[in-house]
Amino acid sequence: MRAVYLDHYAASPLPEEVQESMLPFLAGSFGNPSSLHRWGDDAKTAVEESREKVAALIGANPEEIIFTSNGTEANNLAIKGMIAGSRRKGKHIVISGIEHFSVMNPAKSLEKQGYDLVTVPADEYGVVDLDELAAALDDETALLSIMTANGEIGTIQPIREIAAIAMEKGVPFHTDAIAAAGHIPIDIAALGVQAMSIASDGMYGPKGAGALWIKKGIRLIPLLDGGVQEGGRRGGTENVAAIVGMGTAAQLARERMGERSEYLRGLRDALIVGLPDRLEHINLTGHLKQRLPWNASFVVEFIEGEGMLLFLDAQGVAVSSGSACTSRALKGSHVLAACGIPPERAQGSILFSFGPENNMEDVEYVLDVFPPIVERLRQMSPLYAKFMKERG
Amino acid sequence: MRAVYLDHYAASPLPEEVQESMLPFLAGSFGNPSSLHRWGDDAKTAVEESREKVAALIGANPEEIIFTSNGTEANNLAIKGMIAGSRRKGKHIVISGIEHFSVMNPAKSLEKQGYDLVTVPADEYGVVDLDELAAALDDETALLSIMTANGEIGTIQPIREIAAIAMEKGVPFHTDAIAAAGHIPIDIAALGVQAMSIASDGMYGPKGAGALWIKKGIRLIPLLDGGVQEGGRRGGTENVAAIVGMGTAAQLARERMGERSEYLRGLRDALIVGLPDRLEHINLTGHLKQRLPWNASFVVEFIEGEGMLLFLDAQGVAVSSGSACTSRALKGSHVLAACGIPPERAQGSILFSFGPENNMEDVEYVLDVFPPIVERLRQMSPLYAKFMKERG
Amino acid sequence: MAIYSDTVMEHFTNPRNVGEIENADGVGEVGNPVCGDMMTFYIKVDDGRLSDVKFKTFGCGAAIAVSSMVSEMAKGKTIEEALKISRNDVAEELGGLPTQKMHCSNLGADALHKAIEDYLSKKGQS
Amino acid sequence: MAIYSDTVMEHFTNPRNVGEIENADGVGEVGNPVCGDMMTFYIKVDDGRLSDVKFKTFGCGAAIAVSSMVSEMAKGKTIEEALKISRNDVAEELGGLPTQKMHCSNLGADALHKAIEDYLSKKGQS
Ligand SMILES: Cc1ncc(COP(=O)(O)O)c(C=O)c1O
Ligand SMILES: Cc1ncc(COP(=O)(O)O)c(C=O)c1O
Repeated sequence: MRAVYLDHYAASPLPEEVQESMLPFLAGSFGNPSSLHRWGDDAKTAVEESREKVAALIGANPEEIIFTSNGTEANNLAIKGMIAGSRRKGKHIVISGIEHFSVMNPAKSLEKQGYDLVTVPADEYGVVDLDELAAALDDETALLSIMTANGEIGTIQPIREIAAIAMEKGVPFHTDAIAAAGHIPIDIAALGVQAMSIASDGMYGPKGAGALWIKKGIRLIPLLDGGVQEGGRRGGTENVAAIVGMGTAAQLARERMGERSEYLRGLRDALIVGLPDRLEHINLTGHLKQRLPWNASFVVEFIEGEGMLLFLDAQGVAVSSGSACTSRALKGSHVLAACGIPPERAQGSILFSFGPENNMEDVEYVLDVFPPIVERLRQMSPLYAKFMKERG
Repeated sequence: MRAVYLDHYAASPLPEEVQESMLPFLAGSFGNPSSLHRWGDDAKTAVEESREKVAALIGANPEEIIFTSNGTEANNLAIKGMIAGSRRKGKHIVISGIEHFSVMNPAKSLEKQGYDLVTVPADEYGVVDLDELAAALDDETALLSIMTANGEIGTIQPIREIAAIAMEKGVPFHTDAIAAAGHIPIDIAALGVQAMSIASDGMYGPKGAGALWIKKGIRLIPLLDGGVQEGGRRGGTENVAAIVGMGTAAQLARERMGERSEYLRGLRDALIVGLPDRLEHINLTGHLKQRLPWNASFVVEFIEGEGMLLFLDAQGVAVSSGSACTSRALKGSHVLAACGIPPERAQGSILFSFGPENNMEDVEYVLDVFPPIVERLRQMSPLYAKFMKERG
Repeated sequence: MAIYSDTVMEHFTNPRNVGEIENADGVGEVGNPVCGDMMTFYIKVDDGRLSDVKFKTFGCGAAIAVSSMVSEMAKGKTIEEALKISRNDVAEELGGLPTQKMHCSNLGADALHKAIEDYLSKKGQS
Repeated sequence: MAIYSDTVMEHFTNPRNVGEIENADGVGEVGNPVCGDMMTFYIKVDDGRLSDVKFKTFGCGAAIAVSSMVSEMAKGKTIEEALKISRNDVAEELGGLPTQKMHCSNLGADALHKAIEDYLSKKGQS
């Protein structure tokens, strides 16, 4: 049976170059970057070279990069650390309704501690409402955090415009670029943001590394207190192998971004056009144009996500869904809800996320096997039966 | 030139078995444990198997293990998370003067937030004073954290006695077992502690994984808010490869602990006996008997640590030091200070930390090359000149 | 999928008794698509026995497997026997269900009982 | 060690002018073992020139290399020239020093100047 992996949003195979670059640091070059001897030197040099590569991807100064263990840690460090370090008098935190849990939940934790959390809505395409955003920002605002792009629905936000509004109101602006970095060009200077989270596994790098870029001069209270690693802003022995892998991934992303995204867009569009051609009552989620190149997300009416995943898995196809039943927390996607998709329709969420090793045959395979699965589940669905009866 | 790596306290080469167990998760088995398909299943199964192995090492229930990114994160999660979750009315945190920065600094952060930090002294061998400890604990105490063993000086604490005192006073007790786990037998039930930090790289596992064991029923507020990974107690994509490596390392530690520690003790004792035989004015630090099997730490009088490290590096020997000049924070070891070693003597700190790939020839090599280095540095030292003059 | 037993997967993949019964003697509907699971059971009763049972289900793999299992367990049983089928019986027959699926997706027995109640109340009225 | 330039390593490994001068014309001591670095400089002065310079140093690699470099730079210079040797000159001659070492370990010029002051004050007295 064909194996078609279309869940790159959750995890991706590592390019050969990334794997190769990591292996020495699991074998002979096992040193601790803090050590004063040749083993330490090797590790330290590798970490600093990786820092330069990661910085280069977003146009940052390497000294302003803090390595973390993943994207969630970068977001927690940004939200909690910038708030704790803030010299602003206000106690408002402003985020959007489509943020990832790793931004939303730290903000909610702060809310429990007495901060005010203001959530700006998005439109049906997942684009944050700029008027509401501007209205939400004032002297009381200690931090604004809006993601660069949402991985679930693919929508890319107008970060530059948002940064301009934040700048005008004098509000520090953090953006979660974890789903975007490595896939669309990002230049922190041109964007005008003050902090940005990125993650290794979001750009074909290994799990176990993430980074927060934070502009010099912005105060940050560490989350992991300990040694003086990362300039005292993140204690603990560095995961050298993962950091090196992230550096290689960042370099490959810089070199191949144009080519990769053109290729992925081709596959993605074939699915975005092909599926509604073969299936009724299936709708694209997110924005059609302002969209991550690898993302093809839909809601399929009258059925639920887990059933689709199980039947697709049986056919060798791996995808994900934002339905309540597929989430371990048993809650439907708050992102789809923020786009105004009613809960019963959000149950039919399905996300095909492409990667460089996919090809057009994978798309054709999905176009072949997926419609019968939907038909089959609809044949079992009382909602579909009702709909058909009503339609007559 | 011979390469003699004696800095296992900072980092260790990975046993073949550990490397081998990790490689599949950097290649084909790249899935995300949260995903509902075969790639996700493989990753999830691997993480859960590793959790069982790690739990088995300390006699814990796998459900009570929370994977983190390193030891520092485990300690931060324990200290900050247990305090934030505590239902006790008191606001005192009690630690010892020889704790690692990753316990001491979180406690100091809490002090800035209004908690009272009480630091219990240790004796000249680095053993925590049990009378002072008992006196420090009362109804005001929200948390006690005392390390199982100190890696810098090797001293193993009487954790069982400490736990009994804590139990009597009704104080929750966390122990940082990062330097000890995998090297000496640990059984949480027999010890009577409520939480324990361990780290992968402390026991010949890869960097990038640590774990907090916390007894069921003890409330813990997460540090990394995000998804529902680790039962909602630590968000973010799991570093599957590192977690798997930690599991293998834990299993090897269980199987080989007796054999390894006997072997390491032999090497260590040869150095502990041999160096003072060949050098005057060199003193062992820490406890002679209640001591980690791999640790041989000294202070060498009249000279400073970095010079020793540089000359040893030139001879292929890698070690570490607790001197001010060798620390990136430019502060002398607080551990040596807590043992009553005056700062000018602590500058001569040197730590030889052994690992399974060392052998007796390594010890002999050090016994050959180290004394001339000390002599040479002493010839340059104005302190030594003064001492010799005064001695006449 | 590793979260499910082989029996669950088998019933999910080849569910028995999917469909509707025209002019059913009883119909029972439970759940709600907003929560993620919804089941409709149809029964035919002859001589106090469930001569036919069919269902339609919207929901996860567990919900579909549960419906299929319940329909099989109920078919041919007397009304009294069928009313005794409990959620736990179903989970057991399926070789266990993941804990988090026990409550939201294990509604099959409820839907069956509702269909029987519907039948009984209709019978009472006539 | 990667933190040091080749010149620093060379001076650390083969320091020039280590030792004491018996009946030195000037002695200067700076630093303190508690802080980690301590240097003693000895000078011999002939015709207003430093005809000999020696030192003893307790401290890190940088401190030893700095001492060695200062002793070499100072030897043969006039007192006025030697007084002009600055911390920065020394760091520059060494091909740079790590930032964190600039302040605590770069005391060589100070020790030299102190030795010269000692010589000048002794001379003034005699
Ligand atoms: C006792 C102890 N605690 C904590 C740590 C910190 O561990 P890590 O550097 O993995 O974060 C160490 C590191 O050696 C340690 O020895
Ligand atoms: C936008 C965004 N933020 C944060 C995260 C969390 O990253 P991680 O799972 O590496 O912690 C993700 C993960 O996919 C993401 O897409």
